[in-house]
Amino acid sequence: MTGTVEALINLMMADQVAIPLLDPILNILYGIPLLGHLLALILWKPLFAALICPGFATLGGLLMLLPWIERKLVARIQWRIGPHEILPQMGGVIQLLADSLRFLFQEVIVHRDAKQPYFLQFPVLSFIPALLPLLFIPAGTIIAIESPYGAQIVLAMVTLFPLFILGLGWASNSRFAYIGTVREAFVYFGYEIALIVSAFAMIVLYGTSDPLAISGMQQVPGIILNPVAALAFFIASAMATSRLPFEIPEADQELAGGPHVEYSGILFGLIYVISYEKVYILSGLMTLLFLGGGSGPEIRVLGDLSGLIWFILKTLLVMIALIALRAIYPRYRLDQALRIGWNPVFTLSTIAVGVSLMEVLLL
Amino acid sequence: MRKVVAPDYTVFEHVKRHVEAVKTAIREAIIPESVTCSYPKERRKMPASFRGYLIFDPDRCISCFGCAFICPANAIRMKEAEDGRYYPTIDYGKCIFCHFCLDSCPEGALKPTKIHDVAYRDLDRMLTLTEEMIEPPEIIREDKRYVEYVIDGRDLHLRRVDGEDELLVDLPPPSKVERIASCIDPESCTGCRICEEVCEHGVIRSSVEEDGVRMVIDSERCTGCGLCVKECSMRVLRLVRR
Amino acid sequence: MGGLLEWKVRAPDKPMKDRLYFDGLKANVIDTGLCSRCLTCACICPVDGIRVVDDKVDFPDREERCRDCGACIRVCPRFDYRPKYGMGDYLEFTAARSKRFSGQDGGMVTEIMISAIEMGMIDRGLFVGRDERWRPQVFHLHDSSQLEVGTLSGTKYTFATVLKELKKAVLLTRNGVGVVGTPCIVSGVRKLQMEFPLFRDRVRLVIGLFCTENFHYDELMSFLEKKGIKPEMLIKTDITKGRFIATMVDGEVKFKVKELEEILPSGCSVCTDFTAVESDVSVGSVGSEPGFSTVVVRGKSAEEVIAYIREKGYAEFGEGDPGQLDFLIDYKVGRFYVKTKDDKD
Amino acid sequence: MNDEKNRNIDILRTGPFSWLKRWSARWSLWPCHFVTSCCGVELAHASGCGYDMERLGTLTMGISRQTNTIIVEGTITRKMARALRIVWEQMPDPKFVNVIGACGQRGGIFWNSYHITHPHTIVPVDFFVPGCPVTPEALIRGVRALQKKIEGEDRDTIRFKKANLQFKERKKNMPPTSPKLLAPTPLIRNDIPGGVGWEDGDELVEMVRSRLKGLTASITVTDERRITIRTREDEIKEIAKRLSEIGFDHVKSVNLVDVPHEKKLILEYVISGYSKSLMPILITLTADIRGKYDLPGLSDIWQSADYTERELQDLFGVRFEGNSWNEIFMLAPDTPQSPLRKSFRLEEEEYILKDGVPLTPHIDPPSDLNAPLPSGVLEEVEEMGEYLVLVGPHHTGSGHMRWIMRLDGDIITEIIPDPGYVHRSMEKIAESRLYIQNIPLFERLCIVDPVNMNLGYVRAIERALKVDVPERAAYIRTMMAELSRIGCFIYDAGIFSLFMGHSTGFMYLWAIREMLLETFLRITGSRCSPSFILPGGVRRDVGDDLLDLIGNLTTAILPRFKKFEDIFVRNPVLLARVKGVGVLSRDEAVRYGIVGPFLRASGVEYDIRKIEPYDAYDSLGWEMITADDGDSLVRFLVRLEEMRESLGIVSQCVDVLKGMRKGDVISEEILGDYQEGSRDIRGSLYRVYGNLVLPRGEWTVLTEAARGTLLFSIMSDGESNVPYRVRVITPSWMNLRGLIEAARGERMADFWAIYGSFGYFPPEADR
Repeated sequence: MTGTVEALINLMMADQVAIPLLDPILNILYGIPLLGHLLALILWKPLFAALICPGFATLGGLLMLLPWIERKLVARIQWRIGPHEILPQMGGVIQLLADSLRFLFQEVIVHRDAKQPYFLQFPVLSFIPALLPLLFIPAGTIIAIESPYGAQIVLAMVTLFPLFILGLGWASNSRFAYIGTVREAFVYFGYEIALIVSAFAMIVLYGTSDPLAISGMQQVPGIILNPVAALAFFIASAMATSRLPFEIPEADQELAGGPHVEYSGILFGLIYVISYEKVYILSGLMTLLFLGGGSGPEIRVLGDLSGLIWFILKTLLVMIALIALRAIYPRYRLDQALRIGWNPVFTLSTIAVGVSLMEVLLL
Repeated sequence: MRKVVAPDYTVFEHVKRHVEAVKTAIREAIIPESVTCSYPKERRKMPASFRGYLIFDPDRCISCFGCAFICPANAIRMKEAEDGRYYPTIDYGKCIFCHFCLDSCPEGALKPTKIHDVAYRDLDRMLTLTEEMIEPPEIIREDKRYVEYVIDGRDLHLRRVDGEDELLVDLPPPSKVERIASCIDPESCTGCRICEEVCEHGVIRSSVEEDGVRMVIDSERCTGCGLCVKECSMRVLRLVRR
Repeated sequence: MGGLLEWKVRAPDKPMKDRLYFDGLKANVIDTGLCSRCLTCACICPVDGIRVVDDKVDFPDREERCRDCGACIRVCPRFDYRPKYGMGDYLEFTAARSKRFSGQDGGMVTEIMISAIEMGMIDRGLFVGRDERWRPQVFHLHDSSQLEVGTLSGTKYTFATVLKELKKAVLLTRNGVGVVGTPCIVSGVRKLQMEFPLFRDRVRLVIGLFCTENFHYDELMSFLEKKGIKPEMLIKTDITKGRFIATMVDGEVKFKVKELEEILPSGCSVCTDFTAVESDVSVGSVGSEPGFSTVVVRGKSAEEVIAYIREKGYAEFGEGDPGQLDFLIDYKVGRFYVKTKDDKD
Repeated sequence: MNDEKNRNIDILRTGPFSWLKRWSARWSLWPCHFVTSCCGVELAHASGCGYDMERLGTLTMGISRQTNTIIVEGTITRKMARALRIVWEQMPDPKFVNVIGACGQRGGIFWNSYHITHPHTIVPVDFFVPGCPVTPEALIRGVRALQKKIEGEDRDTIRFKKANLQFKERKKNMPPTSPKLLAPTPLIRNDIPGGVGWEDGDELVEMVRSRLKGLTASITVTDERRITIRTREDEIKEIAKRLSEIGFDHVKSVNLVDVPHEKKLILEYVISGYSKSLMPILITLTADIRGKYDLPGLSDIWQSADYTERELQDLFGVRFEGNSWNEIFMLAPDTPQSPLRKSFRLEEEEYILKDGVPLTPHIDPPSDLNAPLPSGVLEEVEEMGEYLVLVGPHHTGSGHMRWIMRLDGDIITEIIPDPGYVHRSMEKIAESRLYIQNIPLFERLCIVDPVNMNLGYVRAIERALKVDVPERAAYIRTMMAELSRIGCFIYDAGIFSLFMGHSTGFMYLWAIREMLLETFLRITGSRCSPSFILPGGVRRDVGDDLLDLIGNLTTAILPRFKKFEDIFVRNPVLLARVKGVGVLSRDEAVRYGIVGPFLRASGVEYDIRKIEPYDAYDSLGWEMITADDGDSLVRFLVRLEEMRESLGIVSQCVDVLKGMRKGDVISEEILGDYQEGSRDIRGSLYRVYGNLVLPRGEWTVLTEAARGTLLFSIMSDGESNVPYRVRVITPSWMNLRGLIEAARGERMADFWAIYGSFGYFPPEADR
């Protein structure tokens, strides 16, 4: 028994997140029984990746922050201020906290026609496809599950998202939700292939789909190596995350929110963030594939955290780019989006594969 | 006559327009041209002509009912005061702030203010009685500065000035020609003395004599409110220049 | 545009000291049965308080509202009653039939009024229309097109509140007003005109109707119902040759006029004026061939109108026979003496 | 009601974490997207960039389920009351209601309307914000008050101080009677010869007369370019047919006038033609109908009459033969029957305050929440294998209306409009108010285009009185009307960009609108409801400092507008969305009775400012804008170009006014005895206008409002100081039919591209 624990601890200690800056403090803390063990557990790279970054905690933090960033940024572009008075000193940064607490304390209405169990389950379950891919995305060197097929797995899981949206739209049993769901399904067909093919182009280019390897290989970022793929991937992720101009399933002015039209209270709060979860994952993937993941000038004192910070910064940049689209574009029609998905974007991604092949052959 | 032709973009133009849109957004994100007025902390400076809540000067009022008669929403109704005269009351639950009343008031007894940002919790409280209209009301103010819209030939600028904006407006009484009531057809007068009864100032007086009624209009004190002219069932009265 | 700041209104003598003028009127005219219900008093009343209550003229809330100006007494034609009778003075006695309007007889009341409107002499005529149940309603006629409503012409034999509307008409008019009415109404208008210049100037044409009597609406209707006449089915009523003829959708009912005497209002029984001697022009059916109206032109304004009608050829003129009227004139006068004799008994 | 109100606040005040609940609820008051009436415009301004409610955490969003506040914006009609209750019921607890605008309180200017209700009898209301429309600041004050209430401090934000009135003498006075004068059994005529010299008129009358040979038709020239053809009811159809053959291709208005004392209804069709020679001519085809309520309908000859006939069926309880619509169209199921007949009377005004009680007619809230669908639609839809989507009235993209959409897949097979949610019964109310009192009333037809609405009504009065406007006033009016036109376009374009999902475009335009409203504010004292134009002139002169401001404005909005164009108008996504969508050919546009810039976008050169110029339009240089495509894109672009022309007109007016000597702004004839009001009406408004009486007859005037032809037709009996009947046909009402037809066969999402391109504003249509 003790042996197993000992072995486990050793295993964990061998794969700790190294932070030279905090070493002295950490060393003292390790000495304290229980707390030290707990710390060791948390700082164990796979667990750290799943729980802290890029996993659960970061996701949670971003979900609190991202809508605020979006609202502030869009407000700024729109010549106004955005959330402010709640905490004027910090530009109202806790606005989302108030909103989410309000949702939490609000009544959850399950209307008579809803398919009740599913109606309640799907918003909660939709965290699964959000969290699972995060296990395969490395933040610098920190990754939960190392796999040579990491990139494919992430892609596969990302495409799970629409299923949950279809589920909750179906469970709502409302006309607008239904139309939104159908639109979601259509758009899914529109972007999926392009997304996968453009990612495939990069895998071809790198010759590996191991996330750590991919980020390690990008002395020159992928976006420069294959800008066509980057563009195709970006557009496809805008479609995948239902950002404008492809905010077709939700289409506030047309469908009043589409799949989530019937949700209220905290259930809506959960659905509200799904699209931001998607944004995070796809931005992470984009960072990994095109922006070199956690690579960047290393800050020695931070050790492993250095790569992590670079990764987060780059991801944030991609996310902001995706978010800012809201302020720039109107919305396409469904058929137009599908045409764009199948025609220019798919063509771009195919060309991207060609570009990759050429580069591989030439270099 | 000019014809509009719908544009047709080439691929190159497509890209150019995309870039332009993105460029605009980026430029505005970096140097925003915000026009937001942070009410409650600051309030827009309203011009003196602003049509807000009204205050009332009973000394000027001649009880001519002009405000009540013209009010399109029937928000102004006259209330009988202790002296038997009628003064306006305003139901802000009906008032549409057209200020027709103010423009109808020949004496300038109704005065504008820049008060307009008010919330009531009770509908019945929205009826403002005469007594409450005399002093300017007290409103919750959180503004520490006011914002003035300055529009020059190039753009709109927000000029922020610290301090509270004065909400009362000093409006001089309107220019007017004094008028008095007079009788144009004494023979058709029935001697019913309704004019005496409606005259809020006791200007028209009657004295019953042996063989009839003597009617007198005190021209010095006649305010020219015109109520007698309006009410005379035989239309023998008229307003004339003093 | 000047005006007086001081003026004096002549007040009539008070019939009852320490009481309202209207009380005096009530005691002297209404309660004595002299009142003809012409409603001249209601016309002049400055507070518009006089109205008909239970077939009697009354001012129910006079204690509160009456201004005690005495105008009602000044204008009441029966207050200082000097009965008129006979044919009176006239300029022309003729018979005519309108080519434009079909009335009960010659349609001449309508013709005269419309012609006066067309001439611009007046801009409105006060007519009596009726609703489905034959309740009289005052109608301000401005234009011949309004006649299409169909209920304006024809005799109603019930009291109408024409004069109650007269002041409104006089105040609204731009040119002048024409009035159609029974002899008592004509007398009322004349009294008004005598007392008040407003009416003198603006009532330009007074058309009197030949009248033996008039009935209270409710009494007449219950009487007719006893005779098997339903007001809704009634098309027109007429008195010819001592017979009351009610034409209905499904036939006619006739009975002797005499029978109506049981519901004869007292105000009519003291009236001796059959031909409306004070009017500008009197019109009636007696004194001319069937289908023609008898027209007795008395005033200058009416003369002008008749001349206009002649000029335009709007009416066909025939011969009138003043002699035919004598019977009814005498009948009315005779009734008065019977009545006064009864009173003495 | 009070229980419901307290329950909501109690949820926050009690239980664990109550402070957290209150804190979060306070900073997250999301009003749902439920636009009930004109105050919605100011709600948009409050959330627009000028005030940005989002600063306070108040984000207008989505629908009832996800929000916690209802801001009732003004009038709640009987029809909308149902929606209001449903929305409130759908909203999760705890929820709050603020009512803004006088209409939602004691009814405001519509207090005695037959179609309004009092929101506080339908849902529990937390705060009432007075105004008409309220300013955004007042709206935010309401939100602040609500925040304070959640925090624990529940109070009015105003406190009055009671002063003592000083009394000198005592005398019991009699209150005066109502100022309204109603003529008894008035003469109502619409074919009074105008006695005007109109050269081409005789020729035209002759031509028409020869065409109508053998039919009963009295043809009267009532005014310049106005002809009335009176006929018998059984021949009206034949006459209509013949007239349509000689080029009278559309109906501008259908009207009924109830004349109960003559036991008749006057039926009127105002028709005109879009060929060059017929353009400014209006023919009123009229017949008296007695003793029946089945009227000859002409919608099979002129389709443009269709919806207007349907409306009259509701309002007068009649049936038009040949009209396919058999059920209720505008009104709620429990509205009084045939309210526009004269026998239906509205509550009378009172001028004396009795017992300190506000005057409000008792209005029962609707007994059920049922908003019926046209019968048979459900079955038919099922049979055809289609499905039905009900859009609105509580929907982010519906406006104050319900669209019953029949869809086959993504394709719209048919849209059945369900208007009347903002039907405030203006025409009825106008019949009971003084002429002057109707000025603010009709302004509220369209609060985003108030000056043109005002101008349309005032011009009808002026046409009747035959008064001329002083030159200075004419230029001021033209300038104001064009500013209003710009404001309206900016509004419509903003809503259009919002419909297209582009909130930035909306915000950019709202900044421009904020500038325009500031200008209106400084000129007139009110942001959205100037009531500035009076018969014979304007309320007061516009000073040089204001002229400078307006001059500056014409150039100042351009740079900002350029940014809007860069980000929205020229955005390829927009082009893809609107080009070739909702095409109406010239013929279709004429057939369905479309008006204004939307008609011009289909290639008809028709602008009332050109063909029948009024005020200062013919002395200014500007061009009519047309296009040929007739799709959503050019409908939008035509208006955009028109805005540029309008800017030109405004700056020309400013130049002229600056160079002009200061002078009268109200005509002498109107002022009569009160010439002291010639430069500023203050002090004499009631005395000058209180007793305004129009000559007898019907006066029909066309005005080019921002969205097209605005028709005002005033029927006067010549004696009353209130109109006998006012008929308003607003551009939005006429465009409704075209909108529906344009959307047929397009994709569902295209509906909003079409809707937005038409700038459709339900309050304007519903009247």
